[in-house]
Amino acid sequence: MITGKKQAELIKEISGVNPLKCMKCGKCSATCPSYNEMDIKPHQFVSYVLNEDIEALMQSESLWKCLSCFACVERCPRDVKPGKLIDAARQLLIRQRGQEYLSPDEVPELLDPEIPQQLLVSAFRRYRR
Amino acid sequence: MQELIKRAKELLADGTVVRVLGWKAGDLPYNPEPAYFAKDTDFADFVYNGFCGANLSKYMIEASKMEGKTLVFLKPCDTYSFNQLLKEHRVEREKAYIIGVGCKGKLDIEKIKALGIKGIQSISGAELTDEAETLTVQTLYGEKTCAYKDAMLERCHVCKGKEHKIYDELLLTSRDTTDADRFAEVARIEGLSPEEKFAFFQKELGKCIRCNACRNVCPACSCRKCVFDSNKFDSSQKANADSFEEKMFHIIRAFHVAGRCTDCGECSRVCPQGIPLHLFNRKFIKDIDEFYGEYQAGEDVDADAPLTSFTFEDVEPSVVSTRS
Amino acid sequence: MKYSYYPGCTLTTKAKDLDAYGRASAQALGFELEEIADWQCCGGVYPLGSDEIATKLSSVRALHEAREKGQDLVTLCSACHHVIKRVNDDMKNVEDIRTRANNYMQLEKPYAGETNVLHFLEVLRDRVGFDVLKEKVVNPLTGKKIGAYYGCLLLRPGKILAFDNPENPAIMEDFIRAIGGEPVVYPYRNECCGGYISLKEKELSKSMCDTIMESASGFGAEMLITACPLCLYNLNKSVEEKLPVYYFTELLAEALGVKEEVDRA
Amino acid sequence: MQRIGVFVCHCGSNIAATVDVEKVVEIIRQEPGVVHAEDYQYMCSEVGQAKIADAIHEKGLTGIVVCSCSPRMHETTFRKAAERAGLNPYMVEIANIREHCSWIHKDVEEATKKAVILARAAIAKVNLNAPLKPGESRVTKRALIIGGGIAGIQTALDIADAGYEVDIVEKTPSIGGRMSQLDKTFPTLDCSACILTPKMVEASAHEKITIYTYSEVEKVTGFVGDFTVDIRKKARSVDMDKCTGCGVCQEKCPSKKAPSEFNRGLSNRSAIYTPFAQAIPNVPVIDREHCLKFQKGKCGVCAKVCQAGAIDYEQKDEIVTEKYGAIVVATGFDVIKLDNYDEYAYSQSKDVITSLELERIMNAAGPTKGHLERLSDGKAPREMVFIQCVGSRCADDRGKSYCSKICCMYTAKHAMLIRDKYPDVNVTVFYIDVRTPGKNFDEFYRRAVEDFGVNYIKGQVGKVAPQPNGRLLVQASDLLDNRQIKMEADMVVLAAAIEPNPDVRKIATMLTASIDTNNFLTEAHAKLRPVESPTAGVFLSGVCQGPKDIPETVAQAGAAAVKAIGLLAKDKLLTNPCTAHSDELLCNGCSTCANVCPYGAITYEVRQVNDHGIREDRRLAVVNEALCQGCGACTVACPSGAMDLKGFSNRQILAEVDAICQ
Amino acid sequence: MSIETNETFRPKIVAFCCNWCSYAGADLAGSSRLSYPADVKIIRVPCSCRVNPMFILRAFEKGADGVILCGCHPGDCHYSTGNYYARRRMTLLFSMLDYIGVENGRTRVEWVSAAEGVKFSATMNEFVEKIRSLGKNVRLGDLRCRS
Repeated sequence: MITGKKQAELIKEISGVNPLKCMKCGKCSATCPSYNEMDIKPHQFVSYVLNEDIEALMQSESLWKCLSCFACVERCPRDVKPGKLIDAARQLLIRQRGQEYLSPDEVPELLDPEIPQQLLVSAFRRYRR
Repeated sequence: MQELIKRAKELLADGTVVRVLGWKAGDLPYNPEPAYFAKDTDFADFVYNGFCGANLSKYMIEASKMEGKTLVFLKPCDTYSFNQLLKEHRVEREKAYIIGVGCKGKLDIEKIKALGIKGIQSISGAELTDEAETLTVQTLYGEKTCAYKDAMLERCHVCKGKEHKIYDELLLTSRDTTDADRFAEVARIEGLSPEEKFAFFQKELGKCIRCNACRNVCPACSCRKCVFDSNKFDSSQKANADSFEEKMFHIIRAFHVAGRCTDCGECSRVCPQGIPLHLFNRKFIKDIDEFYGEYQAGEDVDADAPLTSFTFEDVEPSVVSTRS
Repeated sequence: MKYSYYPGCTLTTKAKDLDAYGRASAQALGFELEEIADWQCCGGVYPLGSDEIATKLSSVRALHEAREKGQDLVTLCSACHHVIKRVNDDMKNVEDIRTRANNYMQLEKPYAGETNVLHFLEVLRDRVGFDVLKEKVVNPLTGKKIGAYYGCLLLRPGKILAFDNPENPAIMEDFIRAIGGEPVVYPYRNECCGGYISLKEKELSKSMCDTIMESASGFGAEMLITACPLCLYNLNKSVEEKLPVYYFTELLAEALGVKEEVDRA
Repeated sequence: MQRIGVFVCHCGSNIAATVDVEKVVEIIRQEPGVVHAEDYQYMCSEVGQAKIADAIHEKGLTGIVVCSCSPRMHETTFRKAAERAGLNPYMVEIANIREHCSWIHKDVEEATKKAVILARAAIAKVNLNAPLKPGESRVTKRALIIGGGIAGIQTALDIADAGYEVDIVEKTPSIGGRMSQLDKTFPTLDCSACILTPKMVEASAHEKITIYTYSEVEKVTGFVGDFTVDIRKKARSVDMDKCTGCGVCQEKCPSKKAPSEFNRGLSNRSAIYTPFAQAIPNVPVIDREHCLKFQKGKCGVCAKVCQAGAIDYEQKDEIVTEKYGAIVVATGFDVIKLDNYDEYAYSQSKDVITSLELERIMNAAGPTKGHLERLSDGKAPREMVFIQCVGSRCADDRGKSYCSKICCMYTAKHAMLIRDKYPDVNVTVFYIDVRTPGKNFDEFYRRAVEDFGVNYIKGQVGKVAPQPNGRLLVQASDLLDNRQIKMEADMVVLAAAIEPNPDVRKIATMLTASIDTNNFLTEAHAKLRPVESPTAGVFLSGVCQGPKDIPETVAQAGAAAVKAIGLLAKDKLLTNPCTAHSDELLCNGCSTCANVCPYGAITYEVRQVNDHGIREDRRLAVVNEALCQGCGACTVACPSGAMDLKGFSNRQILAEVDAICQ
Repeated sequence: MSIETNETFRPKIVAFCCNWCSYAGADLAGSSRLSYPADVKIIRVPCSCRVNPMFILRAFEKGADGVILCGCHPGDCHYSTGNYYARRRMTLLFSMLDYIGVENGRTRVEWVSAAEGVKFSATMNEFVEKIRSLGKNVRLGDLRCRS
């Protein structure tokens, strides 16, 4: 059993983010285009990691709503890069349990004739190991 | 040579100068030495040929203290040293009448000997009026020849150029003798492993007999009193100072002339043990060029010296361990 | 002038236009795009995890090949550009990634970020020059009000991509001016279109694209240009205020008078 | 050989708990030259000092080593004790066995060994010490204030009231500074001009104060008590003595397109101008860049209309050289450029403004005559948004790492004033934290919320997007309600970070005063000497030292004045005797040392020397001991080792090296 | 235990600290009780520019195993420019030592402000560790390289 503490360490390591730098200004959440889709909001990610409450984080829908648009990374005044934290949590989940967000069986029904390869490739990178 | 004598005599005669600083023949055909000439008759043994490697700039420190002007013959590389001394207020420009003499590369007798030419009686082909392509050597064992180039001092292969940096008039023409990379040997050593480097310098410096020839000939080592001869750095026991001096002499000397050394190569030329002392000075020059931009001591009297200037963005000393 | 060229997966299939117009325009402008041999897909998104190596290798291979040829590496697709530029930055500045990637690759001379990665637009701006481009335009798009859509990948993170001011970019506007059009600046040109999320959350990306479209048309744009096949796809799915969306290379080819040639071929 | 006494301090248990002090005494007693060694509980106490004095008298000590705390703590104490007992104070050396030994080591044996070595090094050094005598330098009883804002004015008034001459050098055409640009001041809402103008008038009328406006400090030489300063009086093109300040020239000037600095570029001014109506001096300046006469060669209207004949197109910059005993830096601040914050659309929309710009808009003498209106279309706003911490508290290189300190309060002030004057305007403030430490400050902020209905939302704004309808879409987060907000506003006001005036770098270099990474001037001690620069004779007033509001600035200005007065009240100063000196027999006269001296303390003279019987004229380095600060750069540059430093001589340092490496 | 201590190599390390920043930084390390090995002995100099390369060579000749020079950060020198000269001098000296085959880890320059007690202590710990890993200084004792 991996403890929350260990998981938090892993997330910090994978993301290269120091959550202690956060001053809780909320600019990430202000700037996030997926904000309304997220159950845990971008600015809260830092607290979850600091509180070592990684289980909740990994159950979060937010992992799959982040667009990696880097708006929060670009605008963060404290150089915390919440987007990287989210991605690290997502990776931790995929790596540890093979819990993919997308299964190959689902793909055909999602397709339409115009879908660019890039979309499939990106989605696979994000949603699966 | 005759032009030099003629011009020197004219300048003495019209009172422009009161003495001439040049070279006179030595006891062997290849060891002329610096000398003063004041009367017409003195010029009988005046020479200027391929063996006149000696840099006369440093003698101008003493000459600057004498009455009247001194005529001094300076080769292109010597003028860098003169300029450097001028920058350091060690010589007086008004006390010198500088004739920039041409140079076709100076010769290294050790190299001739190393070519297997022994028992030397006389050497021809080393005059500046000669083509300076071939040397003809009369020896006890008959006539031998060698290419002029093969007998040249190391420093002439990496000559700074045939331009005189300071002069009142020019006589004779020079030849460009550069055919090697000045920093090649330094770069080679830099590429060695620490053990190899240490072994190399151990072998070379192990030969040192502390004769001080390098220090005495060096135009940058012009201190009235060398730090090694003063008690300013002693800790009151002379014995300790001696051992410190013994052990650190060449590094400290190189550091003391860093940024001031013109790379005239006299230290290596005069070393009786054949230690390539210029490799220390050139290492500093190479580093200075790389770290702080190209700098040639003695080129420009008004330029800021690298160790008495700085930029805010200078590299940190840790560069030594991080550079590849 | 020759550049190494990395087309990427989509430009050889769904976004052939973007590629073909780009190559034809390059020729007209006097530079050549030399497709690198055996390129592999960049993966579409940059792997953020600092411990991921395998997903970065395809980029390193492309970068390495360009270095061996002594050429800059040009990309057209925003996503490839983003991924390759960031991997290059890692190889240059992140010792851990550099060491591990090189250990894996076993190259003769380790790769350490020597290659210059340029987006086609950067070539136009910094190498060709927009003033030179302007002179070579034969069919200026006079009077066309064009909104540039940058999206996220070209601009962010601003420090690494060093492409343009990430919050107030100008390169595409300058491009539009150079081909004779009239740029329309609107605030949502650097907000996200939804990216890969459109695979599963179609409504979300639609609403984002609607905002972008509304903003652009509200400021008077008659069409949008983009450099990214995915942006194009998503924007075309927008329902409200639908404006036509083009690859910037298509308009470039048109302005340079080489579009028909391509279309015929 | 010296007769050395060694005194080992227990410092209560601070030292004695880790260093076996008795053992140290026992070992050190055996060292050559040591004729006395003892330990005591507190060497710095009366009793401890008396022990030193007694030993000096009884044992005829010529050198003292105190093994105790850092010399930065008590070196002066022990030197004074030695001096009272008749020994030259510079015959005392400290071995730092507390900060550098007992406090950082745990093992008693190890710490004791190290203490012995440190004591030996100090003994080795003191063996080579020589008595030193501080020199004296005179004090010029005149102060220079750089910067004519409220800080500079207040310092000048306080020094002048104490009876000393003061010169103020101000870069712009008028004194007054940032405060003159403000409309009202917190927390009392007085009109800024109403409280500042009387001070400006008082300064200009004060018989001890000379004001150089439109002038800059060009060069500073010298040292505490005796600075020589070149002041460049830029050409005003108007004769100060003749001008009556009637203002006709400004009215008639045909070139009216120059951006007004005073109004932050929000309005234009004429080429000949006084920055604002209450300017002091009330003498205009011709801005040559915008003047038709200077640019095109024709016009000359101002000269024609000036009845006093004060216009002088030929006027040149003038350099005034003055001597000063003290210099006070009061260069103030500016707001940062917002180039790095394009997500807030500052450069894209005229309706996104900084708080200082709003200050001008609200001011009756401002670009809109005090009416709150949008600069894009002149319409009255209905919805106003304030964004806090723009460029403050940043960890990246886009902004500043520090809190600008004044923004919370001025934003509360703005919000309150707007709600008061325009009750139908909604005001929303997006904040990260509201920081109001100050007398009546939090009450002030609460009034904005409770009495004036200002809507405070905790959460930063992510983007300001101009809309096709001309309004501004503000996208922010409300952290307490956990929601994202998108609201339309008519004006957005950015609380941009403040930064030290960029000129301060140049001035600090001239003064050899240090500045921190944010360009704030460093104080001599962060807590105990907050208004002094580490450079003797240089004092700090106002925001040049760190963010401050007006009451703090005025308080600090007074404190800086007191420190300056304390200096000016002295007739003589003692100088540091640890200065460089050159051995004339070793000196080559090569000028290398002079090239590295930051104080210009080394000059050369030709002098006759007697070198072991040889008399000759030599060029020799001469150190001006009053200028030399004792850094030692010259000693290493000197190729012959002629240059040495008293108190830290080559032989002394080598002796320490030897003792440590023994 | 005592046998082990005897066998452990205890290097001699000289630290030159400028009076204004680094010496104060060392004081702060002390008052903050941030420990570092007793192998380090500090010599106070007015400024990093007071340190003559000869002092460093002398320390090595006398048996030091490592020498570190600490000064104010560039831009913060009390004498405004001293550390800039020191930086050039030390760069060239260290490069020369490296050139003749001396381990370059034995010399170091670090800028430590009066506020950086933590950095001072960390630097000293690191430096001592480095010197311990390099072992006893052999090559620098005699730069004639006559070993």
